[in-house]
Amino acid sequence: MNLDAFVAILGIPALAAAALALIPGYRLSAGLNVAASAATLAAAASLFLVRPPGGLYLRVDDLSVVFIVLSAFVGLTTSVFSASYIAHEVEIGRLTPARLRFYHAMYQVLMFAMNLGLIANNIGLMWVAIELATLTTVMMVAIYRTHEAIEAAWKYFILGSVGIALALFGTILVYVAAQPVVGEGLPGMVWTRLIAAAHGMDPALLNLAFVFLMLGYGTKVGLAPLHAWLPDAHAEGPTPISAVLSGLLLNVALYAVLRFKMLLAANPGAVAPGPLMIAMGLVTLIFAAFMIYRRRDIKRMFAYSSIEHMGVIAFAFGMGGPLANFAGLLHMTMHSLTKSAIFFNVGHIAQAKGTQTIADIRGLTVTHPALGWMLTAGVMAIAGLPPFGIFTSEFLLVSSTFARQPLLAVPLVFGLIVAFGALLMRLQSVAFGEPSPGTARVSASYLPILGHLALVLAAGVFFPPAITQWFQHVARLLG
Amino acid sequence: MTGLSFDIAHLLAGSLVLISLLMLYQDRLTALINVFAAQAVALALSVAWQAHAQGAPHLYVTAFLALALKAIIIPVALQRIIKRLGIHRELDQAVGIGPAMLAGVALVGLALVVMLGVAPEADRIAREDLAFALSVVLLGLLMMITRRNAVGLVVGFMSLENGLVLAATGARGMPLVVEISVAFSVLIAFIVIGVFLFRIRERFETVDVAALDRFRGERA
Amino acid sequence: MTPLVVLLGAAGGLLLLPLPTLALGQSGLGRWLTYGGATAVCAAALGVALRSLLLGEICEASLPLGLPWIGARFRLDPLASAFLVVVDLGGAFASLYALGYGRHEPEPSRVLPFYTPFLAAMMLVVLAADAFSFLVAWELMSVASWALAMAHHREPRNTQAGYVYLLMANFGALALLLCFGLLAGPSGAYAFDAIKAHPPTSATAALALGLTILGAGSKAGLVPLHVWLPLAHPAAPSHVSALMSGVMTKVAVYAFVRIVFDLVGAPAPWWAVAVLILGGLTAVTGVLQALMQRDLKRLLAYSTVENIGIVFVGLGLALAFRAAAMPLAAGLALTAALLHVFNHSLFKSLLFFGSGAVQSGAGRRDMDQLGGLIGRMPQTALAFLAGSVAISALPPLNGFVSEWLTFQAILLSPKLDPWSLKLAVPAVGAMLALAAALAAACFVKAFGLTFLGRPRTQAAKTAREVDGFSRAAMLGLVVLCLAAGVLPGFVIDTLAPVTRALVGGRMPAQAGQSWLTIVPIAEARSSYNGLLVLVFVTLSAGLCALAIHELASRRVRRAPAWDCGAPDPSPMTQYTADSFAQPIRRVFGTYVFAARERVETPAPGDLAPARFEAVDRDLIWETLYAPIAGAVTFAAERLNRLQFLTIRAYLGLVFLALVTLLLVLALWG
Amino acid sequence: MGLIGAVAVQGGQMALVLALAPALTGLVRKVKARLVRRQGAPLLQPYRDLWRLMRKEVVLAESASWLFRAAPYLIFAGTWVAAALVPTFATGLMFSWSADLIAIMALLGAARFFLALAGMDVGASFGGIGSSREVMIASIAEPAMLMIIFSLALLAGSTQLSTVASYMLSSNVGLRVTLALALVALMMVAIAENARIPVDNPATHLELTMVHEAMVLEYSGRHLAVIELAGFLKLLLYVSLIGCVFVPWGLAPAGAPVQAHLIGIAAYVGKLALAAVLLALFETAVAKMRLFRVPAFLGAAFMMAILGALLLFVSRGGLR
Repeated sequence: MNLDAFVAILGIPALAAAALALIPGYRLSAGLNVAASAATLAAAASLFLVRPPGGLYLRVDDLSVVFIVLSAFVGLTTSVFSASYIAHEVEIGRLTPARLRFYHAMYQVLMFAMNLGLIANNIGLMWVAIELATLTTVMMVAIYRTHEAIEAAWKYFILGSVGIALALFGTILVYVAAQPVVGEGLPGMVWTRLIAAAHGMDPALLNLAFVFLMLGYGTKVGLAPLHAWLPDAHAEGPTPISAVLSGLLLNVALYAVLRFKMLLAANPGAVAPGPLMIAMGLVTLIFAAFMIYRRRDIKRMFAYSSIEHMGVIAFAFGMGGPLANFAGLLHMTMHSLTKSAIFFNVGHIAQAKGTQTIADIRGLTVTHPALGWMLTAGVMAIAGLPPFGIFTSEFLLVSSTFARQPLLAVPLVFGLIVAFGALLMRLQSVAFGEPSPGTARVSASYLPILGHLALVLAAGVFFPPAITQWFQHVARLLG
Repeated sequence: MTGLSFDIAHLLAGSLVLISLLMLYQDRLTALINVFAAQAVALALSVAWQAHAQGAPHLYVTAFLALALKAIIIPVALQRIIKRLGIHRELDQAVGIGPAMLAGVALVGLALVVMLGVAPEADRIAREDLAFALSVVLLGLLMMITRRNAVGLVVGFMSLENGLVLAATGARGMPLVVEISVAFSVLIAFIVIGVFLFRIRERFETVDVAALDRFRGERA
Repeated sequence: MTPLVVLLGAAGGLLLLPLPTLALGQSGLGRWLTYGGATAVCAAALGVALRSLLLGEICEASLPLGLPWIGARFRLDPLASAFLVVVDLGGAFASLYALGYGRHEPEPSRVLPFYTPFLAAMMLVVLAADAFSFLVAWELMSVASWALAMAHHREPRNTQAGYVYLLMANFGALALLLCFGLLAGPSGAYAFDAIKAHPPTSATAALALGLTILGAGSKAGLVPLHVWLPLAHPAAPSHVSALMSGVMTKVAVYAFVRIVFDLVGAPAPWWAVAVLILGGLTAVTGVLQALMQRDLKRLLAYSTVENIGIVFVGLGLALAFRAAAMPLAAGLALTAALLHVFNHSLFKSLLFFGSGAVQSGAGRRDMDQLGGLIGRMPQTALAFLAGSVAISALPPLNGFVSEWLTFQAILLSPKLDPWSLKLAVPAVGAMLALAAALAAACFVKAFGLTFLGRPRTQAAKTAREVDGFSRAAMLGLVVLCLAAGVLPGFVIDTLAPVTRALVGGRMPAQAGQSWLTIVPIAEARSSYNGLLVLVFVTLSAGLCALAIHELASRRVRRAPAWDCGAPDPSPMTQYTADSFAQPIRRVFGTYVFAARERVETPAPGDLAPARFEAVDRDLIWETLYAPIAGAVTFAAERLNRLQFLTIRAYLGLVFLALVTLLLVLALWG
Repeated sequence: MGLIGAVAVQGGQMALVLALAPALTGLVRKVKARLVRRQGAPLLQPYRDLWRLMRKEVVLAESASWLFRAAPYLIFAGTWVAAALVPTFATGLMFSWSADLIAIMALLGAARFFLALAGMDVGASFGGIGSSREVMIASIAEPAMLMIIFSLALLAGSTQLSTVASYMLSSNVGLRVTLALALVALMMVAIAENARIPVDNPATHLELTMVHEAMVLEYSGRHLAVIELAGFLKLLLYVSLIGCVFVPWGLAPAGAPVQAHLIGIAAYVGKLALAAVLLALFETAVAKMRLFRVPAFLGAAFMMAILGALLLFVSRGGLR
């Protein structure tokens, strides 16, 4: 295989991982980490210009490019943030050098796995990649070796494995359904062939397969009632990982679900996957919205907010149609950017205040104005207030839903309001009021946070026509 | 595929389901592990037979993996854990045997019903195998939630995975089966290691999974 | 360069003004820049808006912002210009006032950056011509004002207020969002002209009306959606309170008018009934609540609720007449409503300025700690007195004119057909009359307790008059109030194009009337001349005083108050806010507040102090909001258990989900 | 007659009301005294009182502000202008269009507003009592009055008093339930507004009962005189209001010859005398009621007025 974007996208992280596993000093390794991520982003961006020809294993299309570039970008900003974050962790001795090497290596492995999952043209390969991503994150969640961390990792691990198993069963079923049409062997798993021949497959098998795939990959997406691992994993792992989890891994899993949704949609006999996604989306949204109220740990709270938004996105794609799909894509992008920005912010806050307990963080805008106001902006954005991008997507989603299916819009709006109330309540107690002790300055890197927020703001005010057409095109693809 | 070979494959697959039900029936860890080893053997046989019947030599690797890893290494390892922890006599049913068995039978029924929905012109053996595999998967999942401690959890998960391998091998000419089974073996190895490496005993004085849930983040 | 471009430029400038302000940091320069700049920009925008209102010109513009395939559309038509006048007038005076008042701000960095965006957002709401930009501006308005209400965030009361406020605002915005979604249809035609192009079916229109009442009403403060208002308005700095009460509520009224009169299309008679009854209830509830208050700014906020009720009564009448195809009457009713919008924005800003002056001058807002300020702060007192007379709808000031017109519109309503209206209108008229009378009582209390009598605290005794800017702003508004009351004809004629555009009718031209009288329909029917009334009253008062001083005596002797021969030196024996309101609480309280009074008089000879206890409850809060909050808490509490399950239980959930789906599938196939 | 006539009528009216107001009160007092077998003060006593008060020096409380001194004149002016716009003996008042019935009531409201403020100005406890009770009474009396006005306006198709009066003179009135309700309600309101028994007793200084007197407690000298005069005028105003709406006979229409106006004046004086006697009779017949019975009393008036208006809204006949 000649050297093309694929090789770059997969090779750079792999090599970087190998190298990082050996480099001791954290300055150097952090730098290399950033460099590698930057190179990956460059390679990913090149996909806009030149598309390497797809093979039996790898391929990109308009849909996956969106995801790839997004994950490469967030991967880069996260690596920048992680540099300063890890520095602090090393200072206070939470991370030993050995674990640091491990951490950086794993970070690149994760990037590798996610890119692989996104550009895989082969459902088996995609499955392997996502399993790899899961294992990596499990180990990174457990990196602090505290009771809570191990418990969270264990929970994540068990539930994740079951999810993976279900997904595999679904994959096998898809193959079984495809095999009579496409033929035995490798072709029976190649995405492009599957989608081409979908109409001829056995609908009953496809339905069965989608049930397993929805549940299997849905566990990764964090849809209720499969979400249980997500909050703890976010809360107990290092913050950069929380950011990557919320910002990227959930998207990758969602991407898989979307793929198979397209497959079912292409088959006339199969049941429409929309209602299932709508139902799970609504359940997830409302459940997560209520769960936010009682949270005491700030990272866990935002993890639940991620679950809530995943519910919204699943709902959007379940609704289908140009407007709703557009809204779904936009919402996904905006959520990745915003939520990772929030986690960056929260990481610094936790370091400054020395705690993650919401009750002990008060009056941030007084003690740490920059962090406090950025957090306020981030929460406003994530809560769907203009002029941030999420407002745009929620505007499109709610209005179009109400025009098409008024009864579905009611629970949607209900969930949104409940979640808003919860987030606002917490935000006010964290950012305003009499400040709590703990005024330590942190060597925070505001650049990633500001960058993300700026992008989200820009998307809310001015959405470039080029990207608009791109999204509209993809929305049409999704049907 | 001739009738005979089909019947053999059918028999072997069916035996897996049977053994799964037997596992539900066990209430001692040691016995549970032995039965699981038996299932692994049955799986190996069935996979080997598929390799022979489909003329797919690479499946022998899978069969060997199953035999070596799941029929021998892991059971032995688990037995040693249990000895070390001195919980070999421990009763670990969270749900009574009777209800568990009933549920198991119901699940098998469900699996068959679901599979009957599939159009018959699909490869018959694949269809039957899938029915059995689905049953094994569901039973394994059931076992995971009816067993109280980590070992039971591991065993349940492994039998679930047996079902997956059965399905994968049953699907004619399915690519990557070896890779996938390897990947899964890695996964299982991780779980077993996890039981060691997290040194659950030192931390929690037991392998009772509930102990792992004690902290659950916000309780403390 | 159309006026619209100028206005958009002004709004943009206001949006960007915080950047240099932040650059200047804590120095006083930032204050000068923000408030001075805002005054200038608002004054300029006011001129432009007024001009295009007088010329009745219409222009549109579109920017490549917002939704890409629609763009941000803006439109300047008479309605928009009329409300822009209100917004910019209020903005200009508030900024002028703040030039002085802002000096007392402890943390200017929490006020300045949000002040001008708040103004800009209100302008943009009025200008927006597509659903998306409308809602963006609308929410921006909410967020900015929330940030301003949180300026003094260290007081828990204020954060509480901010929470309720933003939550209600978001609720309202979502209601409007649903409404627009309904009007735009599945294809997403969000531009206003596209919406107008295909009017909705009657059912859709009714739903849209309901959603608009929820959305715009929650912002305007319609009962029972008003609960945030008396919390949030006092929390903000006074010049912001003035904007929120005097202007932002009017922007909400604009939203209602724009959607219901302009976008939705032909109304049904029962709409009018709903709006009328809501308006009447709002007016009475608001003023009764206001009467019970001790905090000057809370009192003013509740009185805002009352006036919004009056405005909505006018709008309801306009709807009724429009449904009955009586364009002239509809024109009269709508003019009355819009005129009251304008008037209220004047005197409510004036009164909030006054309360702010009192707060900075005497350091208190609680009327029980004030008193006698008329001696210490004469000009503020005069301004506040004028505002009180105006808001109590007493001639010859402007409040009376708009309420008089509303009554005239009510008198036209027997010609309306449906029985529901025949019964509703006189009932609402009675409510309106009641509200007007109670408002007078309320402001006797407000002015009397604050400025008259003897000072109740040292702080009130040593109060000092406020700075020049504040006084200039207040006196300017007094002049406007007087002008609008004495020469209302001009304002009415200016509003004519608006009413003609919306309901197809207008009041007869007032410019031609002799002696600047205003004549709603015909002179034989009714007419009013504020100018003559003013002249007569001043003349006869002056004559009387002159005559007595010349013919009889002009001697004066100062002596201690007689007080029935038993004067008490302690100022605490004066009437307090509660004791003044007590008779009215006795009369209305039992029904409205479920008020209870307990009196303990010790037996004769017993030296124990006598106790009096009066409890009144906010029934709306208790019956509507408390249960909702309780339900949410309950649900959160219950669901929260799912956070604490064991891994096995979670696996069980997965398992259940799987089995359920398989069963569905099995039953399906 | 034209303009001069109009000016003459307007001027004459203003002078007349000012001149007759004290006499009306004097007459009421006289008749009341006679009814209880007392001699009673002479008819012109009120004029003497006013003149004496005017020449006395003003004793001003130290805590009194400029508002306290300005209020009496404002109150007087408001009441006088209002009274000047109610047709007494002729409908063709020059400035009748400058304020309709609603505006007249609003003028009285303004007068009351300042009276209540003046009561609170000195900062003595009695003033507070008076003001708070006064506004409570007003808060029911004013809406009642407005509903009465609604009824009349709907009947006559106008809120312009002259138009109403001429409509009442015209033949197509007929007997209406609404009118009866309006008349009774108007009388009750008039009693309350003028602080007469049973609502208030102008003759006492017993703090438990007094309302109006409590507000003017601190006034003395010319200020008190002006306020008293305003009170007389107010009573006269209500009497002439009832007169011109419900017994409009004898009113000289606009542009009528001089003798018609003379007849009108005679009729007017007659009406006043009759009203005084009736009021005196009523006041001696009934007893002062407890303060917190007053809302019920006025509430009844309010309800009657609303009922009257409702009847008109519901029945369309005869409405313009």
